[in-house]
Amino acid sequence: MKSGGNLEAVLKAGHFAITGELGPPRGTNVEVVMKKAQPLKGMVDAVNITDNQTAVVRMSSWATSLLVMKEGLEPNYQMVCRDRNRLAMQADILGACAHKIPNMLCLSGDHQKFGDHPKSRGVFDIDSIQLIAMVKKMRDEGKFLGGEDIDVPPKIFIGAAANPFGEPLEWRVHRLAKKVAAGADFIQTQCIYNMKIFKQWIDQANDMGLTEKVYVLAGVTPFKSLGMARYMQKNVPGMDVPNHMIKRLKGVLKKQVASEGIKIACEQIEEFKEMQGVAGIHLMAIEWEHKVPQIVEQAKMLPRPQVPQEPQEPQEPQEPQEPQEAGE
Amino acid sequence: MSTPVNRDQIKRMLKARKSRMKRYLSHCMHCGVCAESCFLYMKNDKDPQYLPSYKVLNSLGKLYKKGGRVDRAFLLKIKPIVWKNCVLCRRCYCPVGVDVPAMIAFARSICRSQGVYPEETQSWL
Amino acid sequence: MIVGERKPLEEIAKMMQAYRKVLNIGCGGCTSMCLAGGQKEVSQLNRDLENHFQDQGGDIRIHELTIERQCNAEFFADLDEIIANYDAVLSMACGAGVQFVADRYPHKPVFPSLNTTFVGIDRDVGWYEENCRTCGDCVLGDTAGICPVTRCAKSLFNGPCGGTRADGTCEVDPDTPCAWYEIHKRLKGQDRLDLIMKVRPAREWVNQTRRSVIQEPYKERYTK
Amino acid sequence: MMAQFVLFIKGPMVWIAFGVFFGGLVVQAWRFISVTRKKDPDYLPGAPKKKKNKKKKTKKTLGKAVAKPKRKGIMERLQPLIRFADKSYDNLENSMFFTHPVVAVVSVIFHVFLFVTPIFLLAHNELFRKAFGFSLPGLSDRTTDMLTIIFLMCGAFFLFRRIFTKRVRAITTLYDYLVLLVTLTPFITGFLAFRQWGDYQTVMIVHIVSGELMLIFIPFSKLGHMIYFFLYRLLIGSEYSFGQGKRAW
Repeated sequence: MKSGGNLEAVLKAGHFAITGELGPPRGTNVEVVMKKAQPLKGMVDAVNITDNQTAVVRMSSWATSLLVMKEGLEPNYQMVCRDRNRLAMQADILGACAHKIPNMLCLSGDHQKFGDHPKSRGVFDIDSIQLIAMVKKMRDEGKFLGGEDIDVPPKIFIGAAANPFGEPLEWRVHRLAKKVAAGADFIQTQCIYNMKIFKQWIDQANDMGLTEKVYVLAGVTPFKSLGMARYMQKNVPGMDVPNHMIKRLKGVLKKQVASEGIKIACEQIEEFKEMQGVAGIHLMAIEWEHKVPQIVEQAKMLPRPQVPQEPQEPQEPQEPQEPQEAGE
Repeated sequence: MSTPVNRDQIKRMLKARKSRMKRYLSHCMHCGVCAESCFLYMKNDKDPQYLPSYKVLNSLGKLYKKGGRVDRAFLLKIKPIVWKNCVLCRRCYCPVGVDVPAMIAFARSICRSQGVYPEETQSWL
Repeated sequence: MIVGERKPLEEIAKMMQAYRKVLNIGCGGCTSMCLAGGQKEVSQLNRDLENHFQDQGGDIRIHELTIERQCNAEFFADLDEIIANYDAVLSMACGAGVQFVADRYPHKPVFPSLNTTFVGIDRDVGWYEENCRTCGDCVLGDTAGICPVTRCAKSLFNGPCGGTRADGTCEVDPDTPCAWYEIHKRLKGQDRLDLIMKVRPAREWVNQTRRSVIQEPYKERYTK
Repeated sequence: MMAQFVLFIKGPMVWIAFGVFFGGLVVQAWRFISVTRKKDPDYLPGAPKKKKNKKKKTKKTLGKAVAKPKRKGIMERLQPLIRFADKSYDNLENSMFFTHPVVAVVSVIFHVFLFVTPIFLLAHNELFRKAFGFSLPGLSDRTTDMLTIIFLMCGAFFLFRRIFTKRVRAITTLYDYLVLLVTLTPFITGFLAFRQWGDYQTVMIVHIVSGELMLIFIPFSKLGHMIYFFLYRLLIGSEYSFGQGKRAW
């Protein structure tokens, strides 16, 4: 085991994993975190804690991760390259691991111009792939990026993001390969709507043997409304929303759009389950955390598997275990 | 320096740009209006040597007039004109649109092709 | 002026080894002025490369051409005529010039032979110093004409850090004067210390994405 | 013999002169176009043309600077000119009118009168009416006489400038005096002919011949700036162009 975390155990055991997402509050309001975490409990194997998502200042990802862990959820600590240099990154990684945060997602980060401090100085000391390599070096070689030894290296399950839809399309799978080569253990993809292109991408990844080396979690975001679908189609770079999905949402009564969105997501999940090379899904129910139980239920992904943990260190506190009884 | 210049090469170069450069030369009214637009002219006490039209007429103009039949001494003579007296800032104003910097740049190319160019930093400044 | 330095010969040779006919383009602008990429340096580099490949064994022909400036299409005519004869292009311009050459000839591999180092001044012949990082929001008016972004190792905006040495040099490099020590000294001499007594708030960094400038009288011509 | 020559210069030669004049202007305009080129929207004139997919047309090289190759209406095209006039006072401070007010004013008068005087001269218009059956409105003899005198004074000014101004003398050649002579002779002789000074017949012959020579001379000499000036100002992209500057050298 690389981290001793639940997500790793679930994936390693060959179960179809599910991860959720939780955005930290814009303030010190712990209640909000608890409220968002509550419905995710027992529904997901780990939950991504975003790091100043869309370059808007929020509670730091590691701090929110600790709060979520107290609630009994396993966090997936996100780190972007925009806000800190390699010193701060390594320091935060050590801190996170000291608190037994088992997973980490390495990202470049949205540009600061999109956020609430557009004229801040972007750090981008290293990029996401260099970050992955750095974490791997810390974990596997026990060395800092600068080459010095680490006194008790961190244990972490390294995640990375992938977008199969950005141009140049043909190069996207090679970028995945680079992330795998750098040391990623699992991949969470951008929200997938265009199943055809995703299929091509995952097939390429299968052919290149990438999916044997890395767990790919397919990104799923249910449409909350027609407006959201249209916005994503037009305004979100690297997002590919096919017209037939928009048509399908248009075809139902306004009241039923949300449930139709969930239905679409569940159909997608069914497809992903059958798809070779897909190890699970990453469910990004943006500001819709309370709907997660319904979606997971409807997608027939309950109950979540209980994988016995390999014993780590004796003083290890109770890892966020699923409250559910019995395996599959 | 006494190495002979490659006149054929100079002639070839002159010929290649002839249509444009000849037009410029033939349309320069020798009116002197370009003077004030040249900061070097202004800063050097309005010395006519720094007049943009003076610079082209006495470098590229002479090259064309002589049909490329020039020697190294000639190129060395125009060297300070095209390098020291002009910095190619491209701000010169010509009422009839003669592109002075293009001509100076071309004269520089010709000099360069014969190994005539400033080598010491001092000569730039 | 933009100041550059030649890359190590091995690095340049490594970039060139896949090519047979190479054109090394010098720039008559800034890199000539800083003695890094003018006609003389082009000849020198070509000689060095030829010697290198002679020793290493390699069939390469490197020609040279210096144009007045590689950052302005106006001066590319000579190059346009002969570019087709070459497999690859080596440019001795600054990074801007190299990119302009590469943009102009998208089908030719273009390589830099300089490291573009900084925007600076001539300290003496062959000796240059960085004076500007083109941050795009100049504060020199408040800092006695001494740039804290460039000349303070930490780019501090509100005075020196605690590390200034007794002789007024920077903690990072004992040969570099502390920018804020100098700013203080100069402003004190001018009796303008009030300029740096107020807290300067966090600045707006504008050099985060590629910038382009259209001078005011040309706004109408290029934008709408 | 002499009579035949006079007949020739009064008849066919006029037509030849005008033919050469207008034909030459067209040729010069064409040559101007041929030595200039359209500015590439990407400002990469030497780059091989890519097949452009209209939909995916990206504005890369200059960022926003290359956006909008929008077609403009005539009023929009004239905008720069109008604005130029609006702001002309600011512009003037840096222009010839402030740096060299005398040269600027004399140049304007010289060039305007160079056209106005012969075109609106009554005697010329009489000839014009004989040839085409209609004529332009003519100025009175007194007026044209005044214009001629002023014009000649301007010419004298240029001559003195050539001789006595250091920087102009530095670039003056014999050719410049010749050009000035060619320009001034028809006016001098016309002036003499009007006063009936000297031998009228000779003066008239010189007047006609020099006028015809000038017409022939214009397109193929420095005087070609007559058309060049406008082509340059309206077409070439430069700091001083009046138009959009869609062409480059």
